[in-house]
Amino acid sequence: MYRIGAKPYPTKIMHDKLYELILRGERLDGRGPYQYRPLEIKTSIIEKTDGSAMVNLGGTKIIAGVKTALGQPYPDTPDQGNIVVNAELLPLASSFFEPGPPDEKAIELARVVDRCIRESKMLELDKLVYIPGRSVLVVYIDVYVLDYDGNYFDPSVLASVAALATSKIPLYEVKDGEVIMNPEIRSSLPIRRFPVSVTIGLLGDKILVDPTSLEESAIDTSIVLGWSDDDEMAAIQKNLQGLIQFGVMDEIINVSKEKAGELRTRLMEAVGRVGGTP
Amino acid sequence: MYRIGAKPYPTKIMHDKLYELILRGERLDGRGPYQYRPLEIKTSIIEKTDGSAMVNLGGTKIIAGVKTALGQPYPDTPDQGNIVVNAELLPLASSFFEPGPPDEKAIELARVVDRCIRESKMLELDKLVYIPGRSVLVVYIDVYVLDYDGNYFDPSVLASVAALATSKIPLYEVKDGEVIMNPEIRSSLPIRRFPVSVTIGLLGDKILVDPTSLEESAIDTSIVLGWSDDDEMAAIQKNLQGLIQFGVMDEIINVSKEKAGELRTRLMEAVGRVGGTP
Amino acid sequence: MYRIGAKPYPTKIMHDKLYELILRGERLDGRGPYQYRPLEIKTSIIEKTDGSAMVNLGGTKIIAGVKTALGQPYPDTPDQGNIVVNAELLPLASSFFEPGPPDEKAIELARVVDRCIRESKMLELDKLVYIPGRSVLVVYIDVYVLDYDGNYFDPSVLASVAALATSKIPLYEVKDGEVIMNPEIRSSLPIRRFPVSVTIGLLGDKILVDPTSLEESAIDTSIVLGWSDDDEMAAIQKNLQGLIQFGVMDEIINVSKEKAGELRTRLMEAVGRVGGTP
Amino acid sequence: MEKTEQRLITEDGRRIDGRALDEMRPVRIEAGVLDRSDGSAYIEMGKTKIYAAVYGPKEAHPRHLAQPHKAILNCRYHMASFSVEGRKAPGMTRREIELSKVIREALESVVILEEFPRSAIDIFIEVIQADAGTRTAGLTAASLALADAGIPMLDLCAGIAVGKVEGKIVLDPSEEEDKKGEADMPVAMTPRLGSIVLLQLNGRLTSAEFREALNLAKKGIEVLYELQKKALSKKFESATPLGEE
Amino acid sequence: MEKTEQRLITEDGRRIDGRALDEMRPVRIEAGVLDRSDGSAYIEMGKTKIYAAVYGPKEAHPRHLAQPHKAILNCRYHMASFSVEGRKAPGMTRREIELSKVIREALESVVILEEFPRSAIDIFIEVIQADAGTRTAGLTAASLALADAGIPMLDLCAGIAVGKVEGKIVLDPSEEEDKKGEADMPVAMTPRLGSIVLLQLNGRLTSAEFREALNLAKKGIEVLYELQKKALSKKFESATPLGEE
Amino acid sequence: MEKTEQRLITEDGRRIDGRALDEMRPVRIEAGVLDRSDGSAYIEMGKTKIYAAVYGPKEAHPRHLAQPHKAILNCRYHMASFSVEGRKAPGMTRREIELSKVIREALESVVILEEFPRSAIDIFIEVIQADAGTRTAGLTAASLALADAGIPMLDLCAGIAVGKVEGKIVLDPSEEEDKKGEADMPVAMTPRLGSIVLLQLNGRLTSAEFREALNLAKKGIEVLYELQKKALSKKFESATPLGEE
Repeated sequence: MYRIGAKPYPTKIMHDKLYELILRGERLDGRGPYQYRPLEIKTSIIEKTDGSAMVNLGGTKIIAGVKTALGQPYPDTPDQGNIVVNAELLPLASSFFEPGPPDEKAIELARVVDRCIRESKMLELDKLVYIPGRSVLVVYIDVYVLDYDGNYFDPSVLASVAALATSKIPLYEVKDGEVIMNPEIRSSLPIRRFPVSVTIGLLGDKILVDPTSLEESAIDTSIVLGWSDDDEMAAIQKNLQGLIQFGVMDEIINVSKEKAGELRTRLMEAVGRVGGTP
Repeated sequence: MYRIGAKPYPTKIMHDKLYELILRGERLDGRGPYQYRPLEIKTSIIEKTDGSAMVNLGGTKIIAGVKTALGQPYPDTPDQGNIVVNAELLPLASSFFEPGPPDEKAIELARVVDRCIRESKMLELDKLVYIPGRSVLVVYIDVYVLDYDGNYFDPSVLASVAALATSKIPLYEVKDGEVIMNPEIRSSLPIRRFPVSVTIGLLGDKILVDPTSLEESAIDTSIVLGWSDDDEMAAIQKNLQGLIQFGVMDEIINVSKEKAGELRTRLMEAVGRVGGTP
Repeated sequence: MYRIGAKPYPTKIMHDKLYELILRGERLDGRGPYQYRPLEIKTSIIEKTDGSAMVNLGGTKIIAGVKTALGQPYPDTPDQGNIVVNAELLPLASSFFEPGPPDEKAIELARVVDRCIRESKMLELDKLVYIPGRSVLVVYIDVYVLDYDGNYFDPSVLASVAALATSKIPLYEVKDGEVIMNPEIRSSLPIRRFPVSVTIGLLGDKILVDPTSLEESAIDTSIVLGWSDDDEMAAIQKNLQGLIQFGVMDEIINVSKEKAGELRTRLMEAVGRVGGTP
Repeated sequence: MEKTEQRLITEDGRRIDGRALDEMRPVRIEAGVLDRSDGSAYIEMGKTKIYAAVYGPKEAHPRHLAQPHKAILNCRYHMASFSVEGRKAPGMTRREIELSKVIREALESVVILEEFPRSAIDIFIEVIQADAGTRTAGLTAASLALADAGIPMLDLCAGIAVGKVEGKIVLDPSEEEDKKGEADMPVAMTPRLGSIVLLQLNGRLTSAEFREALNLAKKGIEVLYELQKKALSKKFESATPLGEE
Repeated sequence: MEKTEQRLITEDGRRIDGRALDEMRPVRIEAGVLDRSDGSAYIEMGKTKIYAAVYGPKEAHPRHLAQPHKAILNCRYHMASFSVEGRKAPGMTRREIELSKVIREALESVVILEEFPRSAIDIFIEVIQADAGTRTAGLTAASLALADAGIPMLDLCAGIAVGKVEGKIVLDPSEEEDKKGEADMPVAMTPRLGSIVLLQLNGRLTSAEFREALNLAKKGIEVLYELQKKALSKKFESATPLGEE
Repeated sequence: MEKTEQRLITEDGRRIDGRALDEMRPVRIEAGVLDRSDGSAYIEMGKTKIYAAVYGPKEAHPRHLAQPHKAILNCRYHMASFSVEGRKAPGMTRREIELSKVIREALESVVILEEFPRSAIDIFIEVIQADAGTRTAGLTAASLALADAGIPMLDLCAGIAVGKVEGKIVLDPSEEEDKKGEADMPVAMTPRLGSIVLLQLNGRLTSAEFREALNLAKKGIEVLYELQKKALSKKFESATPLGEE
């Protein structure tokens, strides 16, 4: 019943126009090549979650919610809690998204968010074990794209991390070999790091960060870089067709590293972790 | 491979024709506005069920079967048995029904039948508990539409209720904390009420009960009312597009109440519950 | 996205051509009517399976793999291990196969392979029980068609039987009511018979064994016969539209019996069971 | 725990339900039982109870499935959830998908598809109670429903299962005989042409037993064929508008 | 284990959350909240929080679904996994499918579909927090989103639930009242025409109670209708390009 | 319970399987191995074994998917149930869906799609044994299958993973190194253009380590590229009808 997601706009003319601008250090919406759109992070917006956040990045709006429940650990990690990330590109958000089970783009988004969180070792999963091999905490992170103007990766990571960082989970205690939940006593999740991702579009050897939907239709390709820390990447995903010139990778790393630092500062403010504040 | 269920006939001419007739108290098939088509209820037709019934209402033929099994109660009703209703609009029944998993119409039918049974408190679900919180009776009701000439709601409710009312379930006994089934000793389900539903079509402010398939294609809208008892409704479902004038609701209630009484009499006869006979 | 599997070639001209040839005892590829294409059976090709085999029959290439795991027996066979057969017609193998869940042809293939193995009583399933009613061996057989030039039944049965016959399963021991696996000690599956199947195409009253894809598009119909032993059938499946003349069945039985013997000889060689060699 | 197995065939060659080895269960066949469809039929063989309905010929949909020189046949064999011991989950099982295929292929063998290019004919078989022999009974009903719909065919076709039970070949096995027996072989034929349109075997038979079983099936099919023809005549004789049957 | 059941309605006729019987929860309604869609709206009723977006009219797809004389309406009512107590599995439940249908039918009653032959209008309702009354609140938001998209309608429509709690008819039941109460009746109307577009009942009501409930719903709907109109005005007054709201 | 962890890299800088840090596993690459497809290839890297087949260019289906100025590429990366430790359930996992996407996007970067407007090219990758590095090996085989099918490309492309294991950057990690190591980074390039077509990272790397890893991958890819070209030559040299190979 719905259109299949081809690229939304004819690209050749727009591509040349964009490239011309970028040579002068400019973009269609007036930003510089390395500049993010206005960012807003609100937390604790859904009372029925353990943690939640809404992120507006320009015209892209993401909501993430965290729920936790007791569950069994995976056989190969009996002494770790589980993370389950699900993402949906809601048809509300764009005429290019269709209703139905998550398609390859939604699955990719969920798996990139998952990798940023998991590989950065953001959560101390070994602290979420109540009975090793039998009973651990399962942390569900559900990400919904509500309005889409390009770059759903970075605000989805921000929303997920902000939701996790502000989550309050119930107390679980082991009594006579059974795990008992006490919903009255709540505490934060054990958090070690604050990963962020930086999405970079490429026009030949030129970089532009945080591409809009219009820019996405015209760029040659793009790449998402997840930074777990000041000088450590945890995830990379080249994610559109197109070539990346080998020699541009250095600049990509340097720019994304710097931008990651800026985003992390904004994130820490939003979750109230500035200067050691809890 | 199959046509999508749009309305089967052009409607404007038929609508005007029907309205003209109804102003004179007439209908295409010679019935009066408040008159049901010929009704036939046969029970105990499928030996492998615990209870079954076939209902013919004019050209609409419904078969319902009841199976029971041990199961776990829902967490929020640890001291009640479960009811599970499934309905299928078989492609045998009409060129407008398609093979495949239940579509929105079949799901609506199942849920309306479920509501009539559940909300009327027809079954004494608290008597179907063997070990509270752990082991209860699950009552499966499967409804199939075999031939469709309009109004599948009312005969589906009749067939389901007749099947339940004539069901013979095995004896379950608790021994050493285990529930043991004795298939030799069989008894009736604990039944408290006999709900029926009445489907009413609307042409402007005019009412016609039990619309045929042809009438359904021409009426403005329709509404199903489930009556649990002489003066108590248990379910309502407005179920086609179209407006119901606020002022007509009184007549809808009055007519459906009277018709419900008639149907219940027929139902009680069919299940052998007339005048206290078991 | 993919073509639906109609017959690949126009058939009438080819049908007449084939029939003319077969009257002279000839076929398009130079074979006689009762002659199989070149057959190659290789075993133990996938190290991560318990047993595996690749079979090339002319231009048809099949791979089968066996995995085993502990599981629960079916309620009606508490004292037998389980067999689970799955088959996929990979889209690599032919432009007439589509990606997606197994369609009716793949399901039929799996069920015919299953019947040959199960009904021939090839495996001594009663020796695969560790705790009756609770813990038995589940034998998974996965069959993939990698390249398809007609007749996927016979090489699929050959590959499955060869994979089973060369499987090495771990030792399971019952200790204190628990089943413990010892992956170091491995032994063969308990095998009683070596079933094979013979596929026969029919052109009127003429027989041609092992039809190619081109022949399949022109023949009147076809039939698969599974032989469990020298004079015992275990499975039959007529499997294309078309009539089989009643009087031809005798010849079908006789030819398939002889061909089954030939195939079994080749199979026994391939699995190293010639003249009592283990 | 010792089992005293009940014998399925008594010493005087009778079966548990009293039938002779070559005797089928009581059969009831009717045509024209569902009003909306273009053709329909109902069959009972013992406790096996099945409806079949035919829609078409009609435009094939979606278009790219249409065949330029003939009609396509669609067939769905389906069992009601309550038709079996226990409760079958809704949705098509692998068994139902396979049986839909073999029944469709059997019917494709007799329907003259070339008469309706670019069309589709839909056949729906609904088993409301399953007590052995459902695929052949379903096919028998479907063939009758096609005739009731006026679809041109080479001939009617009918089917029945034969089994091997305690070493004996028996006609129309009951569910118990099917489960405990050594073999079950569903067969369907077009009696007038004397040709086989469906043939399957589950279980072990020697070639001699196979021949005996096939001949026994043929005899049963001829009986069903007469009942089909009788049902058709009855339908067309009583060709008054269907009323309060 | 003895339960001292908490009463849901106090002796002075107040509800647990302090509301009067005929008082609805705090409501917030906004139009034009999502930029990509052709029309959108947001509603909060207590803790129930819902977005709605409209796309279209656009070409109906696939083609054979297109209607020659009117547009088709598609509607998806969906709940976010985290919107409820516990976690709802992703994917549409049977409840969501039914509610999508009744909401679509309600909206089909007021959208002038004949204006856009061969077209489709898609309506998406996303419940991000569910705390009773989601179908009627979702419909209220969807109707506003349609108006925001400039789709011609007979009128806006709005909905609210009424319940029976401890024998009393109450407006806009909370989740607790819904669960423990005797009846829940969602109603939606087009206030200007005074007609009902959605009506359901779960639970038991006498005919007298039904009449009382329906009148109470009508009063609530009129309040929501005014809020809808206010939201639309506000949207169109501030018709500057959407910026850094 | 104390674990005496086995070291993955010995003191003399060798890996468990004896390889040097910058040494890939034994590789075998063949073109034209499946007769029905328009192009095909087989690759082994250690115990990783993969077939790839290409069908097309052919008419895009259904029609509305066709692009007026170029071909569409479809790609399915799939693992056989028996290809892994344990048994993978049939059907596509989320991982397989993601990898199908990144491999397709990599190949879209080099296939000259504009040559075949309104067409579709299907690429099927079947992993029959998975022992690390399957996405890059699958891409390497798929690229070769495209060339074997005569589909015009900017260049062949090839891929290999690099990993970080006990602090060292290693080429072509084994399954054990992948599981226990600190990072796994699959890379694919078109060697002639010197451009990256696929790049992913799982696990933690500093920017200096990333640079080292990327350069190591480039060296491995150049070796694979030579093997691809050799396989193509061999195929076309032996361009006699495929017989009893």
